[in-house]
Amino acid sequence: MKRYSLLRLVREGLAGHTGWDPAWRKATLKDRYDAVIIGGGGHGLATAYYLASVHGMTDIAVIEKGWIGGGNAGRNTTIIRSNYLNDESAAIYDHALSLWKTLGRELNFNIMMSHRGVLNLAHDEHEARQVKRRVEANRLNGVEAEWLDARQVAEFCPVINMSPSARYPVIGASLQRSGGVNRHDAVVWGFARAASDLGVDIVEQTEVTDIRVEAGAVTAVETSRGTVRTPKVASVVAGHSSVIAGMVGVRLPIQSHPLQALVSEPIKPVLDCVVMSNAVHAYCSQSDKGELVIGAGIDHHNSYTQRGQIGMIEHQLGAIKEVFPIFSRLRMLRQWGGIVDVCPDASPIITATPVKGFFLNGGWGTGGWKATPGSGHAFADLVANGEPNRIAAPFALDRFVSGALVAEHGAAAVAH
Amino acid sequence: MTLSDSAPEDRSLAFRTDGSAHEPGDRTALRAASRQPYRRASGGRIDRSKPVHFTFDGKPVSGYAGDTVASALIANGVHFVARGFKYHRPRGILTAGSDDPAGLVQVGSHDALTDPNTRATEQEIYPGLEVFSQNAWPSLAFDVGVLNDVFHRFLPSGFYYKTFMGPPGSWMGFEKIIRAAAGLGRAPKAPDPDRYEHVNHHCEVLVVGGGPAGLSAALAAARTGARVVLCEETAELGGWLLSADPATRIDGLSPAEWIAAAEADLRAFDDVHILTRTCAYGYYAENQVNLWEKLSDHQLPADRDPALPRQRNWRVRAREVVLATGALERPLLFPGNDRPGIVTASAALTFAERYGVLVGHRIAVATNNDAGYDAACRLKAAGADIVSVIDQREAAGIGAAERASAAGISVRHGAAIVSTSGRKRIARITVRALGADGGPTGSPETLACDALAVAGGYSPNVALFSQSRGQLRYDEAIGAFVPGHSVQRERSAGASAGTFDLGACLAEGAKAGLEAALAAGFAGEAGSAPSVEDSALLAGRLDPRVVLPAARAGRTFIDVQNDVTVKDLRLAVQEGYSSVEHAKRYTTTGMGTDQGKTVNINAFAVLADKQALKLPAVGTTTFRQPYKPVTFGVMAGAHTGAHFQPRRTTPMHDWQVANGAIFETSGDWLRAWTYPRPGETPEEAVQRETRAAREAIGMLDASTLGKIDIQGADARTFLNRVYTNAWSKLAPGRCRYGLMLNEDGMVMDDGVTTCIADDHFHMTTTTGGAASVLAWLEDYLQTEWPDLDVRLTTVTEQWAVASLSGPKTPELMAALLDDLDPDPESFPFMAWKPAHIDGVPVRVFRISFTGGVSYEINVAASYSAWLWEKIMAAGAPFGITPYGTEAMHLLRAEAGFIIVGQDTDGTMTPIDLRMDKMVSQAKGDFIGKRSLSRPDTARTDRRQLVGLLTDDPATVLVEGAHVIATAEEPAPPVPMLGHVTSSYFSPTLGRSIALAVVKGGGGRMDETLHVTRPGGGTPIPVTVTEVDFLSLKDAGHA
Amino acid sequence: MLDPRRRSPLAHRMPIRAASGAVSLAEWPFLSKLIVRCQAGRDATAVEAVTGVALPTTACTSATAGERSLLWLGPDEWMLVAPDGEAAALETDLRAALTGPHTQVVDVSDYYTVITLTGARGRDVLARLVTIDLHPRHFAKGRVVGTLAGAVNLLVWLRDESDAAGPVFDVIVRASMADHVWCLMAEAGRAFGCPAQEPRGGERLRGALEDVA
Amino acid sequence: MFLIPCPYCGTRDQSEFAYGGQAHVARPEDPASLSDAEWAEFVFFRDNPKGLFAERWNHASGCRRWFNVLRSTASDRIYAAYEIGTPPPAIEGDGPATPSGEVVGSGNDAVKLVKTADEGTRP
Repeated sequence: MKRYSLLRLVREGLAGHTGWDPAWRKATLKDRYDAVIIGGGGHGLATAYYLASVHGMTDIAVIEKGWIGGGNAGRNTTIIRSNYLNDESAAIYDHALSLWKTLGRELNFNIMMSHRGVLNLAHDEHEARQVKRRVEANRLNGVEAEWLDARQVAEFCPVINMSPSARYPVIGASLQRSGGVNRHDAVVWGFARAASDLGVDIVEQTEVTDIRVEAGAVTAVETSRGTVRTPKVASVVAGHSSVIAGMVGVRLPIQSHPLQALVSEPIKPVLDCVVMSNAVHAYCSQSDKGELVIGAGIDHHNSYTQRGQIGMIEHQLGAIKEVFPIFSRLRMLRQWGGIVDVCPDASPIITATPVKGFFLNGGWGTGGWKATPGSGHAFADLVANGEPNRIAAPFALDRFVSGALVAEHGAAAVAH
Repeated sequence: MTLSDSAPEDRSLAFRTDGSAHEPGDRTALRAASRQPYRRASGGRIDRSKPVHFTFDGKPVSGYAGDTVASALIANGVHFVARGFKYHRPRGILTAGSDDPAGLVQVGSHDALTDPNTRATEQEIYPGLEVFSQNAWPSLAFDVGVLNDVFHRFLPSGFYYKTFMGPPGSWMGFEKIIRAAAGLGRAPKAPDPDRYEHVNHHCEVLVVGGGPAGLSAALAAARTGARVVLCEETAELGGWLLSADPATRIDGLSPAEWIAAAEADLRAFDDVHILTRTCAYGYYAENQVNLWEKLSDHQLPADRDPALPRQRNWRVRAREVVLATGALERPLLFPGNDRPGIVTASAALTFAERYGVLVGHRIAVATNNDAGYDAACRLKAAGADIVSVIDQREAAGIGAAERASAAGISVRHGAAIVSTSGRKRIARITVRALGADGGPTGSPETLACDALAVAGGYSPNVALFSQSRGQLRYDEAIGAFVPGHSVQRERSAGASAGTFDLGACLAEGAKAGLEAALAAGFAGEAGSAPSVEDSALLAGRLDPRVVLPAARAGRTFIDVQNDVTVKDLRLAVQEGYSSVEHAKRYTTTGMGTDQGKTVNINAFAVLADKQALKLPAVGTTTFRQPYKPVTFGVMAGAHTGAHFQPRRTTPMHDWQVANGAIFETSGDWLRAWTYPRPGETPEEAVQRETRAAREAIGMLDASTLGKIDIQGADARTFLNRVYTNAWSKLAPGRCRYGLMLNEDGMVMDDGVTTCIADDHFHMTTTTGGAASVLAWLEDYLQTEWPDLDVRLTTVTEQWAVASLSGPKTPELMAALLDDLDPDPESFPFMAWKPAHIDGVPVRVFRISFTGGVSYEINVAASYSAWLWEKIMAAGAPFGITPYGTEAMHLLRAEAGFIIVGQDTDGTMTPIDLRMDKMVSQAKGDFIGKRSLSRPDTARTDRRQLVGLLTDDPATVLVEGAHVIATAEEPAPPVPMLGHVTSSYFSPTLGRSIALAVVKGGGGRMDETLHVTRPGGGTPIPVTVTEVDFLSLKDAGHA
Repeated sequence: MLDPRRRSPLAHRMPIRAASGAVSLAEWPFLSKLIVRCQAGRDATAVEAVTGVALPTTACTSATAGERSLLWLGPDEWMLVAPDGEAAALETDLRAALTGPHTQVVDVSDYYTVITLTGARGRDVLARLVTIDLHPRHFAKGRVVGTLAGAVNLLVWLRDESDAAGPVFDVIVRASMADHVWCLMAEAGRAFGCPAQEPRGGERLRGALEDVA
Repeated sequence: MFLIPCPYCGTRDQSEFAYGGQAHVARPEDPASLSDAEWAEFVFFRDNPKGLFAERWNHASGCRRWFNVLRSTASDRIYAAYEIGTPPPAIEGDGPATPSGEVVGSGNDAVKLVKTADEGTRP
């Protein structure tokens, strides 16, 4: 891999940029691999990268039905934070946050990790109590977080509507200063480039149509480009988790719901942090390009349509206008829908299954992006060793039978 | 400094305007009008009797009513209005409509009333309008950002992915610079005072587009009696007809006459809505099409009707939709194709015919089809000199060259532009002949011009069709996508369907309109096709070569808003970002505020060219809503500010406000939190209110509790199934507390249910749970147990509730009640009785949430404000004190009662709450019971509810603080045993009390644990106790 | 005879009549309202015997006799509206008359109030609130529909319509939501001359910024 | 927002309805007799097909009745609405041709061209 650097940029600039190579190889699908990862999103590519870089498994393929990063990776609002309530969640999300901090350098790809701070607003005493509990839990878990009262919120983010007569007045917020946003495409491409460089085959425009199981173990995947023999299949397909798991007869407690998002036209910097509000169902940040990136609530019904839907968006913009009254005259530039895979306890599933060699990572709901490197790191460990490590273990599928749920409704109630 | 980009004769243009000088005959106005050097002597839809003065970057500009900012500036010789996003190169007006990519300006200077990124081609002018350039500093003419252009070779697409990778957090430093340079206009600084609204509208036929096809469709549909909506994005109906050759005749009428006649016909129908300045921005599921109507953005603020909203969001449900959205002309790709003064040929015609403005006096025309000839001839007829027609084809279509020759226009066949010059406006083009491979041959020839019209072929405007999820088809002949298979009930007509001939557009529109009405169940017959005399030249045979070799080499722009060049796209392919979506995201092509309307096809062509593929193999991107950017305000509609969400208030609200209450929100409700007296802090008030409820009488407004009337013979069976405890033996007249679990075994609500009769119960729920509990109960009743003879009806607000508590309450009750002896002996705890107060029927419940002597009076809500005041008056001798929710929380905590949602968080079972007695083992199954025996749920070391007493009675723990085992905080991660759920200073006990959930808490009685301090510090030692602090006190333990 | 001790949810609002005359709003307070749950086939006669009104069995329709009306709410659910003061007797009589299973009679007179919307532009006002098709071909006299306005469930009843008076809509809404809906309706009527109505507000709220200082 | 045909009130905007998930999942008659896994299946596990799905909706703003709907989750097209307690009508929906529901290799939602025979071939 030819490294990216300022020097190289200058040199290539003088040479007419003829020396840049493809970021990742356009691999041809082989007929066998040590492991096949289904899904070329952030989590899938991270899994491949860590399998190759940490576990030395390089004879692996990432099979993507469309173009890499075209699913939820390319549709999310890139909020990064780790201020989750439960110990189990804090462990995986904070692991991810620590990886995010150095990921750009590690991948030699600027993922534009901007630790600009994430505010979670509290609008009434009930919320404030929950937020304070979470902030304290975070502190004791070594997760950076703090409580801001109303005046501190107003100072930290002056564009928030702090009027005491607002329908949902802001009475405080949690702040995670190390939280922030990054550039989703860069993460996808950076992982792809680094994984490809380590020998991972990234095969796009290829759809898995079936998975072959013999004597209770995975033996091959059938794809639109032919059969691929492999002893290990790792499904990392977010909204389509149930579809892939269904191929090997594994049932999941996952439901796939539509989630809407939008961006505004680009404007000069006006919002310097990420703001999230459960009560009014708003969350918003401003991209480096200047667009306000806004996520809407999740629809309750199941759907795979990825259709831009309007009712949720109208409601959402009402909420945004409530929190940020000065945004009213700005304009929505694009809206889109994604499919989120939601678990009953609002926590993900990282698991081995009764089918030997079939592993699944999914159920991240609306909060998967922030976990990308941590999820890939822990899942790679599971795929390589067959046993979950400390971070992955609490997220196994059997928790729904034992009742050991990791309830994160409070932290994840708002989409992000 | 001159306003004009190029015309030296305009150097003296400088006058003051106050926005009022628009009266005809006004001398200033006349002088100003005379200074529009590019204004045609006559023609256009503008009103020459109404000069309009506005400012651009503070400099006065004159136009006429009917002008847009773009047409008025061009009339004054100004094309250069903006700077590009990345390289800050000068940007002009490319098209005359909403597809214009880069002519973006900031409108208005008021803190609250400024609109960034407004398209100059769409903003109509009015007197006093203030327009500013944006994304340039210190000024449009001298912008330091242009340094980016100087160093452009080091700033290819995606350069930022390849550098700035310093140590953690270092991106933040670079980011600051990049962010400041990015963005376009500025957000307002103050809240928007304007109003917006939504209108839900149903119709049989929605016609999108007021051009010839749309007008024909609307007429045909309207004649059947169907409800029709016709929406047109611009200020008036007519579409391309407003730009057509005035010599055109339709049924003998000029275009303007025909449009007027069609509009008059349409307005004669009752059920036809004509909406101008209205853009169909989103085509959603089930034929919902949203329209964005701008009512006043074109008006002088003083002229705006305050009764009307600024903008409307029409949510149209149409049985059938006719898309007559026209076509968009593509620019050509050649080096230096981004200079101001370069406009599409169709835009040049629109400026000439619709606005009476010439885009230049010496116009060159570059084309790859016959439409360029049409434009050249008509622009010449309109008064411009035509420098030359440069046709990249070897030969024009039949008649095209002849017509040009007859008009005295020189034509260069088989030639293309290889470079341009002109700093703020195009001044020269260099042309070379094309060789067999399309590469330049022969000697360069430089031609002077002050404008360049480019004709790259028409793309049907298929955005809405694509949003409807229709499938596109690539049409080789026109080099663009056309509507293919429909998914929703819509049809395209006219240019948006790839039909460009006027007669055919009219016929296709009429056919589509009639078919739509028939499909919606209306009857009608086709009218006769109009006779059309039209000499316009259509595109003819289009040159399929979009990317000539010269365009690959030089600085040829694909996207002039985001500053993406052909080289950038080729580099993207080289680096493997070859799929359309990757290339688009890597280079940002087509992702500007113009949604890539004029960009996308050319971009696909570049990708195909680089990969030696045919264009359709590259594919197209998704056309996402909205068609063009729509204000947040109009999307939010009227549900904003005070109207955002309902604030539910009880009948006692006005009294509470008058008596100094501070409120807290509880779901949608506002509840009085405490009633501080003058000079009293809220905390002091809570202590006083609590003491009153313990020592005298306190009164709480408990009206917000959910209430459900349950009737039916199987009501007891039903209660047995939904509550954890047993209900079979509850006698009429008695009340019982119940816990509800979800199927996961976790506590989800609680409340008291009263037996009114064997087949009639009155259930209460928490305030927040009222709606969800009823829905949940109905779900089970309707879908699992439909045979149960049980019916549920919410009565939450039928009954207002005054909860009276304290030792003197029986005395007060005796004074109040007409016909009931309240003596606790004869009217025991957990009983209820009907009674009257001053003849008004009430229900009195002997239930308590304080642990003290309590009575709850339920009264029909309309009497409750009166009753509340009556009780206050009657209670005054007893020291009655109204108390709010905080004192209520404190009182119940003293008694060890839980609050669902505060002491529980969806992960607590009744066992965890140590309310085992509430779980009936005898009665059989109930919702959630099975989950209690799951291995993890049955663990005995789960978090359990306990009381905590601090060693120091004055220390009040912080709610949300965590319980740990050690006297010092170890290094993270600190093992947490649980957390404090409720914490108060109890005036009754004279010390602090707290409830907490603690791992294995039930087995830890009298154990010393520690509670963390927020932010750190030495933890606070506490002793684990039972939760009923009043009993502890009585027993001398606290 | 109005009992002065009673107060209706919109007592603080004066009726609105737009200058154009095209829209008027007024609260119709203290109307007796009862929820009646029964089986139409079995119980229609009994209901009619008590109320004098034939039970409407077609979805989203109403029936009126004298000053009483029965509004279809669902396949086994109706709202009986009657003059003030009749609720208690009707509740007793209906409960006595409906003896079969799956029946319920509940007085909800004070739970809901009625906002009467009159004037030629009534449909236009409602179109700004609810998504249902209000065109006379689809929403004729007597129609009653449970629907949603923003976050609020309400009943829209076209009680009467004539060429002279235009449509007379009754919007039946929860008492605690009435002020919100009243103001939204007035806001929707602004284009037709309604004055702005500021929703209740301005209370001191716990924890809001002014209290921090 | 799609439109939902309430069997009682007629077709209304989706915003008037509340969702109830998979239909025809009966609550076990005797939960105590079930294994933990069988009970978990009832509490947490539901079908999640891409394609035809029988599901429950409640007309929350209208008649408050629950009913069943047969809808394709791949297209949101509704094929039937029917009362609780009745079996789903036998309908073959527009089930996706491939597991993901798009043309093989089409690339998620991005490409919606009707593919022609010669697509992708070099000129």
